[in-house]
Amino acid sequence: MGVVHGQEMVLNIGPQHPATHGVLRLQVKTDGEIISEITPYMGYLHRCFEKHCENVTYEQVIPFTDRCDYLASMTMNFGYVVAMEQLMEIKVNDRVEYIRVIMAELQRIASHLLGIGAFGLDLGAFTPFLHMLRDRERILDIFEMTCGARLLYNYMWVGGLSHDLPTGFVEATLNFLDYFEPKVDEFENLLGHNKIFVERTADIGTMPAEVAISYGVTGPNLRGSGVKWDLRKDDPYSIYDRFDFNVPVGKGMKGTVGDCWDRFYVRIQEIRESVKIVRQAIDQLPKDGDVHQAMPKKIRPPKGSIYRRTESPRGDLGYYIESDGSDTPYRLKMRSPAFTALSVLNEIGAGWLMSDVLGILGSLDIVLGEIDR
Amino acid sequence: MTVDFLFDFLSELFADLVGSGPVLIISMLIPCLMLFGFITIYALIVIYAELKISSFIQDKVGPMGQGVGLHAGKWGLLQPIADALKLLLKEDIIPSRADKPLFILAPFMIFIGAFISFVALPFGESIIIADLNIGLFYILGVGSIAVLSLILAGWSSNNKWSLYGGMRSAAQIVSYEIPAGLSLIVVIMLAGTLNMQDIIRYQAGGIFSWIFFDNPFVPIAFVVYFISAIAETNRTPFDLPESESELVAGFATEYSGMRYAFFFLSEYANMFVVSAVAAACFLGGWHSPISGFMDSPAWGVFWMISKTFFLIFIMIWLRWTLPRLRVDQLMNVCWKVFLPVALINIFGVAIWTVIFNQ
Amino acid sequence: MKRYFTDIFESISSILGGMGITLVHLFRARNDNVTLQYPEEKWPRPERNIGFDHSNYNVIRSRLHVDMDDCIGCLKCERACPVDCIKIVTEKAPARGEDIKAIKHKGITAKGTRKALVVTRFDIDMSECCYCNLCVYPCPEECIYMTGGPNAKKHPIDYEFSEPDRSDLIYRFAKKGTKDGLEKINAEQEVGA
Amino acid sequence: MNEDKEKIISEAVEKALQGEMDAINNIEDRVTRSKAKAALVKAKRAKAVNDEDSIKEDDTSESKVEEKINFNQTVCQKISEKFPESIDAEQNDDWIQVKPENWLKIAKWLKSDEKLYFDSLQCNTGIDLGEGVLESRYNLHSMKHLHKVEIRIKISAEKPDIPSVEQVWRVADWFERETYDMFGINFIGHRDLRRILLPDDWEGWPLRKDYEEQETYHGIVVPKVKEGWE
Repeated sequence: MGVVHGQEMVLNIGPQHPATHGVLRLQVKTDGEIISEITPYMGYLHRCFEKHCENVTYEQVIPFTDRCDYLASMTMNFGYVVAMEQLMEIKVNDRVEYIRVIMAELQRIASHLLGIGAFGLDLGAFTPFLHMLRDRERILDIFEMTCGARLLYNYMWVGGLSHDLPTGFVEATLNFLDYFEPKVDEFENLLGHNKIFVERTADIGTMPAEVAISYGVTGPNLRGSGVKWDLRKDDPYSIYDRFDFNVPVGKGMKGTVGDCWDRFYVRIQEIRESVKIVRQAIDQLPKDGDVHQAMPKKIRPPKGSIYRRTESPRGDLGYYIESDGSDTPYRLKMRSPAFTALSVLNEIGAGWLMSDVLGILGSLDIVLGEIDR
Repeated sequence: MTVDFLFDFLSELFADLVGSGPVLIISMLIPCLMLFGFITIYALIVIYAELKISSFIQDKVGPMGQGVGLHAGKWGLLQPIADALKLLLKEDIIPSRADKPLFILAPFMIFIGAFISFVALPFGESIIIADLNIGLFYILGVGSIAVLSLILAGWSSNNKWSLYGGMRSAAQIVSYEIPAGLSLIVVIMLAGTLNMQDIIRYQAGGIFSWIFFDNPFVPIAFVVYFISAIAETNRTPFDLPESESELVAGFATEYSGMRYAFFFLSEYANMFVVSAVAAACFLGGWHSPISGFMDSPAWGVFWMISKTFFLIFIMIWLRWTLPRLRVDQLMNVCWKVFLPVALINIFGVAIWTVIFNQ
Repeated sequence: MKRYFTDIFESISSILGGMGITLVHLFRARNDNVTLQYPEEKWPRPERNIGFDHSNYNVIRSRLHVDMDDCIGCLKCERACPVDCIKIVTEKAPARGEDIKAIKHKGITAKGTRKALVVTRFDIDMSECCYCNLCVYPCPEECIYMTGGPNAKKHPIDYEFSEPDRSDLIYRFAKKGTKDGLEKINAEQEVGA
Repeated sequence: MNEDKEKIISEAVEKALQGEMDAINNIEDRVTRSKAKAALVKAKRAKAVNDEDSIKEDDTSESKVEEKINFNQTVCQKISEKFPESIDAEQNDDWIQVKPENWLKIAKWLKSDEKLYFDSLQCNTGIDLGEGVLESRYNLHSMKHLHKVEIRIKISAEKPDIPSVEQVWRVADWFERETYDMFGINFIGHRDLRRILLPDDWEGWPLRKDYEEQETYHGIVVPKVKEGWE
């Protein structure tokens, strides 16, 4: 921390703190309320994901990818599975692709709901958090219906899915979407346009576009700064090119481009886009097609390496898989979007007040499981 | 129920037996014990109300007494009692490096601050413990003891978070007393006295004779008073001293068990005091809205309590809707918005009464 | 100066708007409610507000259960488990496919395969199990499964199996006394032969 | 007031499209400059999209793979002309093997060169290739031209030194700290090189193939002990 001036106080926003979204220690130099320097300390939730992956076979890696970003584990599976299928040149049939897109987009809605809710909670608004959890509960019911689990699914396998959709899935999802659509506008009015919320988030923690790109920030945080970069459109994978949805970008409606409010509003619009995608995917869902059809009996990818990125709710989720021909990965590196989002905290957070720094941390929407792996 | 009424009554019975000293003590002790009983019952009711209202607002159902064996009673009615018992039985930890005497003193001081301001609250025609002729001034003066105890709690627990909480609460409560006081001056200008009972008697007659409807400036004064009263009791959107998501629990971080219960209890007691003052000064105290209907002294208590509970409901309702203000915005709102509005209000009421010389 | 008044007006209108929304929720708390009154309403969720019947789940995640009569000791589930929480020890059966009354060993499984091995130890450490369901797929006899859901007929759902002591969470499915019973039989055979 | 701001932005973007970037850089007000930058990125992408449409007639998949290969070769030739003997092993189509010596200069050039403009380092992976050879792989990507390349640097395990590119891409700061934490590759010139995920006083580099975990850490037994199981 270097030398501490007379009136400055070193404060540990410690591993056990209500606003750190997990186990993260922010060592902070404050002078009264104004925070001059933030040094994040991580590693409290390090479970040696990459070392584990070197000792388990390719099918057994999937439950581990679930546990990295436990709020969006469907998209974590999706990223790993897309990377593996590109490495092994497997082509899955359309039904599997559509089910995967439906599941990934529902998971994006659920993860954004919790991200926005926790952001509101950091600023003191309790009720929106619980309203959003109530709607997230409905999405978890839909996941539970298909793969039995509510948080860590192990549903998408290399070459297909573990289970086909149960009867009544399409009606349940359509009921949910019809019920959910008006609720998003309610969130926007209850939280988004509330003057105190705007006062607490507009013009705070602004992240200019070059800083975001140079710090490798991706996802809603980058789009909040005005850069139109969404992997589903710019580096398309799976069948995202069959759906028309637009990529919301921060326009600085309530302050400058790239402030906390923009990141919040980009996430709200992304929820609406995901709802549109799920609707289109459901009515184009092919009835026939076996979900186990393209699954190899024994997964032995050819020797070689691949780096594949997919769009997780927090940004570019990259898998670097190096295989040496055997059935266990030689090296598996997961590029975590929240890891780079946290690295920008000191750059955009220094100089603000204590309550703002926690607001900025909330607006970056980080998950410590993914950062510490 | 004033102290002197009780004193005369008792001195007739026992005058010959014992000197007038003990009788005076007894006649003071009995209302205080009754007051203490009232506060505990009120606290249980308002904790239950906050529990249920917040759950319904958040689309939850709150404790419903499900489960076997010892549970929270039908519709969760036993939950407040369970909370109180838990706080009583919980171990009282005093941090080793804390400033022990101050640490122990702080919760009592905040409770005393809240408790003694009940004395001047008018509950009914003659139901008031001490009918002081400077009632309103006394309540405002006593209300500021809470500031001292919050700073004391913040400083003595020797913890950075509570230091933050203590400093923030000092700045907040002291600066919000000014707009509260200024907006009460409007009431004093109209009623002409500081005595709480006379202020209420001034508002006799139906709903339109209340001070609230006296002239167009008073509703603004009511809103300013009500919001700064919320700030004084550290309720959202001004609950910065013990904001959960930033300062862990602000000044109350190191407190547990019975001491924490005192902070909790005094926050609710303060809430009752400020809404009772608002009800008495602006909403006609124990007068019923329709002059003839249910206006007897007994019913007066009902009107007074129901108006106060209505204002408490609004405070609870606000708490579960709004996010929290930042410290500098808090100060900004107080000094740049409430103060000018309160001053203009006084000016406006003065001109209005001169022109229409009621 | 204008901004000062717009600020005040905006804050009043947005606060009143927000309070309006919460008031509506205050009186309609029941119908959007998702909380589960635990002991009365148990998971899997009653179809109160999701609109599907949980008996037509096609998979469920709860405690693992093994029907020992069908287990042929092929160790496929032990290899499939990512966290190695299954431990199986098998012995060669004296005669292929015959029942052995002494240790209640059934020779033929429900699917009609004749067993060549006697499973003397089949332990699953439920405190380590990560509920990923990977062990259920490779089993040829479908004897290892998660209780409830689609296989509720075989075994009702059971997820309330918490224990004060961690080692009590190790479920031993092998029948009592198989190990020493088998040794006694082998010993008799040597004596006999 | 913001009509003329729109005007400044639009003609700055026109000038920048013809290639001279300082039209945007000399807008002094920070907000309009970042808006201009965003508009430029959008304009570039729009231009890039309609370029692709023009060449979309031939089937994309086949041309994409072959276009990726010769793109790799072009980048490799550019590097070898600029920095004579920095290309390490033989040339192949997936990645570019670079010698560690002047990697920092190559990185700066890759970022600043107009046609390449690799402005974002996507991912840095450390890997232990066995027999004491470590490798650090960089996946670079250009937000402007939407092309990407993978650069690998081989080093020996005894002297694992690679110049740090932390000044070039700020994201490399934490990526390199993690690779150091897991593989022990020390990045020369890194301003704050210490362990990021593991406790600071942890011995050994976990992801190396020859790593055995230490017995106790501050008195806590590290390997897993489970009674009643074996």
